[in-house]
Amino acid sequence: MNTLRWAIYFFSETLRTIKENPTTTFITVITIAISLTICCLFFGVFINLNKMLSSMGGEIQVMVYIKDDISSETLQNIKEQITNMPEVEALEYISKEKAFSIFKNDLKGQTGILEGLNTNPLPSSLEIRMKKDYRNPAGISRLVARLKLINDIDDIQYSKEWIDKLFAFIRFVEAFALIIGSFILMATLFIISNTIRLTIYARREEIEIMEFLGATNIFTKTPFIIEGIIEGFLGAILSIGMLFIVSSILIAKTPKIFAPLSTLPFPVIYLISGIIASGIVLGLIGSSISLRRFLKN
Amino acid sequence: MNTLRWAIYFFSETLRTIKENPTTTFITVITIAISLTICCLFFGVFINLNKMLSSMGGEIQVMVYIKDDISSETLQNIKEQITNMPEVEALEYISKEKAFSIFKNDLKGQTGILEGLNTNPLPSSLEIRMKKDYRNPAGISRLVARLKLINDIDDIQYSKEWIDKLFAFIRFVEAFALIIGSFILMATLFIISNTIRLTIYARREEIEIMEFLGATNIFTKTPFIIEGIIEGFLGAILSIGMLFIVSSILIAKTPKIFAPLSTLPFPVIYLISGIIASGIVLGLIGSSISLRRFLKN
Amino acid sequence: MINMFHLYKTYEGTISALTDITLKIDKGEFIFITGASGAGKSTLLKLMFCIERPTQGQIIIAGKNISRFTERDIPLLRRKMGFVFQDFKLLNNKTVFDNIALALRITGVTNREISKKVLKVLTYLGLQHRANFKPLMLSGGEQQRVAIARALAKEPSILLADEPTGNLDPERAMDIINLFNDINAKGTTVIVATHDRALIDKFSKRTIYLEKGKIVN
Amino acid sequence: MINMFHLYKTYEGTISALTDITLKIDKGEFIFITGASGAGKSTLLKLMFCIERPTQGQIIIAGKNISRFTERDIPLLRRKMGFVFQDFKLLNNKTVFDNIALALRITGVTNREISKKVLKVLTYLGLQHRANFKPLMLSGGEQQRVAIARALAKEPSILLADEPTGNLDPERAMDIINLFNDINAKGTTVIVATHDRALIDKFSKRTIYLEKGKIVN
Ligand SMILES: Nc1ncnc2c1ncn2[C@@H]1O[C@H](COP(=O)(O)OP(=O)(O)OP(=O)(O)O)[C@@H](O)[C@H]1O
Ligand SMILES: Nc1ncnc2c1ncn2[C@@H]1O[C@H](COP(=O)(O)OP(=O)(O)OP(=O)(O)O)[C@@H](O)[C@H]1O
Ligand SMILES: [Mg+2]
Ligand SMILES: [Mg+2]
Repeated sequence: MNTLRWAIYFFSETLRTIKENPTTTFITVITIAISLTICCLFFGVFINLNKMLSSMGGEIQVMVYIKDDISSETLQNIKEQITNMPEVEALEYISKEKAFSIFKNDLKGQTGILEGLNTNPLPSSLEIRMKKDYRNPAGISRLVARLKLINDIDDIQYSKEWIDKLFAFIRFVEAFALIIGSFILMATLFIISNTIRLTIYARREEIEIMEFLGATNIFTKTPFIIEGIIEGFLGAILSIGMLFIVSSILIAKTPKIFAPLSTLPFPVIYLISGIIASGIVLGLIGSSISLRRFLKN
Repeated sequence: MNTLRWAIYFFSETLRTIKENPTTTFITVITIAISLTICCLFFGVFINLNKMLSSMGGEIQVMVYIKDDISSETLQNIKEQITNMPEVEALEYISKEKAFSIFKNDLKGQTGILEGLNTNPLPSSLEIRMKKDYRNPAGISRLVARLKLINDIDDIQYSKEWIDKLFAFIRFVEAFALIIGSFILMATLFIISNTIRLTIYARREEIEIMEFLGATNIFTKTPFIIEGIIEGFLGAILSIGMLFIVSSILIAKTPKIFAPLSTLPFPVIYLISGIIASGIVLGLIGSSISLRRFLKN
Repeated sequence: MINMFHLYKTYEGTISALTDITLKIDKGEFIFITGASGAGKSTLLKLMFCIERPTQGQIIIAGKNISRFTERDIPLLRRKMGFVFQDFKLLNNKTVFDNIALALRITGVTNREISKKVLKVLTYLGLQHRANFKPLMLSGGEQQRVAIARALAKEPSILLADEPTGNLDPERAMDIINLFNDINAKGTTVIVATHDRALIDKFSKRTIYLEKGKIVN
Repeated sequence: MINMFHLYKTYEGTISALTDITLKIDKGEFIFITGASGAGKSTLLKLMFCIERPTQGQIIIAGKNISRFTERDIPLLRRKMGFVFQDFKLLNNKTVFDNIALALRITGVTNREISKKVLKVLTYLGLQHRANFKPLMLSGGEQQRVAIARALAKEPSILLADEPTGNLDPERAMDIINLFNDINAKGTTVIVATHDRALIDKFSKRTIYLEKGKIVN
């Protein structure tokens, strides 16, 4: 009963101050919305970029060229050995004939070069698709080391240079995002808590008078904290709106091929609840930090 | 004389209020610094990315294959015609022999394929490097149209698909930067002007009293505007410091191959003066906008 | 009720506002404190209300040594006391009604009782018609009466009033002191700092004269 | 000097503060305005200072119809007038000296003259030793005297004082009115709103009685 009375009091008190200070409330809400939006855009783009880059790891191909003069049993044996390796997801056999027709196709117009060629000089091969978790320089090295132990293999080919470059780039993007991302996060926290602090600063007299009337700290604080939470909540809602607008403009402007760069990295419901939770927490922390400066304990 | 007296008064007045309100000054300066830094980081990364992508346009190659049976005069004629085209920067002649040795080199180990080949089936060719301004889909189309009018040309080859993709990506990045960039710019303006507005709001009584003492608007306003300018200036200086720290961390973490992504896109001196100018302008605009709300005209 | 022993208050280390004040105020007493501007009247009241802390000496209120109070003990003390501030200290963004209601709510009065008590005290002070005004819409004397109403509403056991009639006409000033007399008769200890010699003469109560921070007689 | 014709002031459309005030104040006059709390004294002074605008009627000051003043005309009017606010309106982040100096600087006095004038007026009011204090470090009466000092420092041709002695002891109050008398003798028109019957009786000046917004006699 008593708690309910207080809850009603604090809530109506908060709504009253919001109604009385529409400008400062508006400023705080928009500041929270903007900060959250910038954070989300940054991390959204980063996550998508990283995903796209990682998916390029799917193009990693390891080719195993097989000696010409082996029996079909030996071939079967080799296939089994490779399939059982932990790094291997799938295996495709490319026969001498298939290899030759692919080669012819690649040369296209300039078939003149094949005139007078009467034997097929190309070896048969096995094309290995790796499991996702191993698609990185270390995983490839281990796979290649294993493959080298197999007899009757002529050569192993994979684009080492390209893989090293791709992973260096992924690592670079991650470091980049970590540095700029932590800067943006800190900036967001700072700007939100200080906006709230300035609005409380403008009402410091009110806090002093409440103290003179015998109010405990908790009594004085609570409406400000509820206000911070409400502002955080409203800011989050607004931020979701902003993100929706910005991302629909982005999606509209994105050519199909780059679509993965501007889609939502998470299910919408997680995103929305995540943003609302962050808004509320930011409003709560922002107002609590600020109040400490104006209350004696 | 009179002007000097006023200048001294306004300046000492401003310094006094800064000294008296260290917290709000500090908050405003840091907010300006953070906002400027985020803007600069964003546009810095965007400009570098765009530069890098555009430089990939340098890999655009247009190959002109020449008929086998032409005189050296005709060849000379063709070369001149092409060199005179506005889109062309440089031209390299690749003879039949050179083409064949390149082809052999490309095949590497699998030279078996060339066994029994006794004539050189490859045509001679001209490799065209385009001028920077024309390295885009439209420029290439025009160049190709021109080339097609030349006699004694066998074929024209260029990687249309790759070029279209690259330029679609560049256009995408530009649109992306435009959308997010204008959002960040607006956000920066909003946050800075509102931080200043809240600090002025906390001192609204002071403005009222000045009016009651017969102060003109300009008299009341000037110290606030000077304060805004000084805060903008200090924020800019701090922002340069932040950018220096963030970018040196970035540069340290950047592998050599991606170095262009984290270098300064402009000469340092332009960058510094640009940031300082923006800081001052933002402080000026921020305080002027805010004051209008608290002064009657 | 209130005992002060050898109380000193020095502001900023050098500005001596009170010097060696020893004073005993009994439960249910009515006391005037007077003296020239700057004599230390407000400082003395502020010390009793824990707004300022004594530089030296002890204050015992209702058996508790408030000189040793921590920040946590202060709210409880203040809820039992009413204070009429010389500069009113009203909340400018709340109506007259809400200003008074807030003081009651802090002391834990229920909503129903709050309206009853607020209206009663506003009627006493002739301010019923101003209940929904905000302080900045009131005249100086009306603001002062709201400040008095707020202090009286919570029926304090000690009332401290700092120059409560400075903005009131003589008739109203007399009414206020009569009101204080009434609640004093019901047991409230009343301490009024005032310049108004007419009031002091009229009500012949115990009067403390301050001069440059010292009690004189 | 000041002419008011059929002046009405209604706040918020319904709260009638002044009704049909017609009043002529000659150059060099000394006038008391009195009346109960809420009678409209402050409103009348505020109208002369353009803090409030009349709902109806005209005010002519020094030949100018200030009821028609735009925001741009007001500063010049105010620089020639001194106003002692009932709630002082001092700048809390400036020292006493700077508060008074600011009022002079606004009227265009040079730095050298400013120090001289400020120190002179502070001495008159017994506040030399408080020159470097900020208002919140002063007693109520000291703040009131700073407000008076600020209004006097610029040697206005009209002085409007709203309850200038409410926080002062009778001796100091008398001193203040004597001071006003002196500057009045030098030509300043003085208009004082006050409750203090002792002062009105002592100085037997022309006195305007307000009752519920109307002039009575
Ligand atoms: N801004 C305002 N809005 C609404 N009503 C107002 C406003 N200012 C004054 N009033 C009302 O107008 C009436 C006259 O106020 P005014 O301040 O002129 O009285 P006063 O004679 O100065 O009284 P006091 O002696 O108490 O200072 C009062 O009833 C007051 O409530
Ligand atoms: N916070 C403060 N810091 C420094 N000095 C102060 C402070 N508060 C009061 N003083 C000084 O202490 C002295 C006593 O002040 P106090 O307010 O107690 O006087 P008072 O008797 O109430 O006077 P008044 O009748 O003018 O209100 C004054 O000289 C004043 O300047
Ligand atoms: Mg006092
Ligand atoms: Mg008044």
